Amino acid sequence: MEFEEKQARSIGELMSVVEALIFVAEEPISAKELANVLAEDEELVQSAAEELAREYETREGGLQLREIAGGWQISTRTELHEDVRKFLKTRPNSKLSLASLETLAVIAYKQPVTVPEILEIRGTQSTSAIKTLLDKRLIVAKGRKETVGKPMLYGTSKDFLIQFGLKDLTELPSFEDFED
Amino acid sequence: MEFEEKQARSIGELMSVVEALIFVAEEPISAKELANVLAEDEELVQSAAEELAREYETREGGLQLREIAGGWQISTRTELHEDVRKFLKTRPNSKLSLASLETLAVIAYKQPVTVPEILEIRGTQSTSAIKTLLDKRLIVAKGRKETVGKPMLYGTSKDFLIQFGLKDLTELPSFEDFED
Amino acid sequence: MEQQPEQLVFDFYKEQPQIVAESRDELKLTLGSFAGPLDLLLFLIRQEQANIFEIPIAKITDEYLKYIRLMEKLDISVAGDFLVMAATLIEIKSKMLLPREILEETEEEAEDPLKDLLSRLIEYEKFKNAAQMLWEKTTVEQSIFQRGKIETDENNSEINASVFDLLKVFQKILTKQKEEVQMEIAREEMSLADMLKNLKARIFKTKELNLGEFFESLRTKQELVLAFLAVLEIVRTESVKLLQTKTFGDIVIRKT
Repeated sequence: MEFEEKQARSIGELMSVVEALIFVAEEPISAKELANVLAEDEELVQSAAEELAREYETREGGLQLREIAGGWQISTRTELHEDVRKFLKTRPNSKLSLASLETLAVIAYKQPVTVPEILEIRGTQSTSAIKTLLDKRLIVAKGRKETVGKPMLYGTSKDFLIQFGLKDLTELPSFEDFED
Repeated sequence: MEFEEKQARSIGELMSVVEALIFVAEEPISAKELANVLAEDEELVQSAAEELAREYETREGGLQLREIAGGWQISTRTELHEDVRKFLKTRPNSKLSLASLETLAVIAYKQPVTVPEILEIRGTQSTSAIKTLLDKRLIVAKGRKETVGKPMLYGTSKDFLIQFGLKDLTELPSFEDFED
Repeated sequence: MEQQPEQLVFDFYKEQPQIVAESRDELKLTLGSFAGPLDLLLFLIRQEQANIFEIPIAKITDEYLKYIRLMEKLDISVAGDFLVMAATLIEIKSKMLLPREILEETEEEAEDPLKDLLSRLIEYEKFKNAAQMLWEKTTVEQSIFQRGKIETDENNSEINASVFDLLKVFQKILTKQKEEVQMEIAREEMSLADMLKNLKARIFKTKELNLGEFFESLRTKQELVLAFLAVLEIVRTESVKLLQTKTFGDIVIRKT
């Protein structure tokens, strides 16, 4: 680590910055790591974190600060888990994978389109992506194509329009919208 | 929503659970959403959040609670940005070019607005700036205008409010104030 | 000028365009990036410290043209918009040189291009100030950080895609497809014998083959025709059976 002029932080300032770093960290963060970043003494940082944890305890708010797996972490208080779980259930759980997004794009721009045609365009199987899109009601079957094997035709659904904020399909952006 | 027996929560209990849910939510969450999950009165929830925000203010810790893009969110305090940035190893980066900022300003104040209208105001092509703004999800399409060529209409997004720290569009300073 | 890549670090105040003469012998200037012709014009007016309503139009026009020529000389491609503005300025300037009486006679009811330009400039400057306000706001916001990921974040996000993601993804697929088609043309075409060998190998490996799936796995019309012929051939010559368990159900080819 590069040498750095130590600004003397008061214990209050140290507690604040320690709290901020624990908050933004993706994983429990140890006093050692914190001390490194802040160019402060490890023991001092550890006692700042401990003092902060006591403060959280006394406050009895919605959060707790705990030392876990050798690092400090902020999480919701155990007693509130029921409400937290209930809240999480209300959050839509529908992130699209790249495969699904690609398949959806092909269907949106080429509809009505069959599975072999999607395969032809994407160059890979799209079966599970199509299943996902059907499950999420973003696409619907639109009859069968009059060719060998009478494959199913797919197009986008009304839910698709709603989810992507479109009034109708003519509102889909086209390449021309971006040509200079 | 299903009927639910209301447990009478004290204001302190309400503040705790509101804090926990704001923490868990990935995006700013409105008093209305919180009230729905908790089966509490929306105004009561809003005032609990406001009281909580005051508490954060008084505490002067590492975090702040703000109302942004129509919802509540916990984040680090501005003053601590140097240490946080050092820890996250991020730079204040990917800011917008002058052209993109100008285009964004036109869209923010004239929305919904078309590319030709933006050209007229800026006196220059804005296509690449618009692409950048779409990539960064700062603007969204808002349908097409019923004129020749049916050009796409653009407006600012929720991400715009978040990235520019606005509660809603009315928080933008009045356009007439920009006269020198 | 519009096509310049986004700068990673950008300071609204420091990065304002500057036109500076650098050496005595050679006229060498550094040009910042003007956001457009109005931006350049505004810069020149401000440099003159002129009130927008009392622009020394002849002087400003000369300056403007000087910079355009300079940009060309430095091989900076001058966008069409800058040239359009140059034409407008020249038009205004030449009109100002005409005696007033002639002007009044010929253009009594016509639009006044100078007045037009001024109102556009005034409007544009407001947006430029608004852009600065946005820059300041986002600078403050960049000092604020959200919490790190927590366990419950997984599986809990809304559809994180816009219609433009769809367009972008689709554009990428089309580009990729074009490249693949070109490669495929280079490749040798499949013969009936190859297809027959391929089909036999698959049936004998798994004892049973769903024909629908087999056809779906084919990439071109040509292959589809070959596959169809191969199936007819194999039913005639080998000990296999075609089975269909229900009407319109999948057809399965099975080794007997």
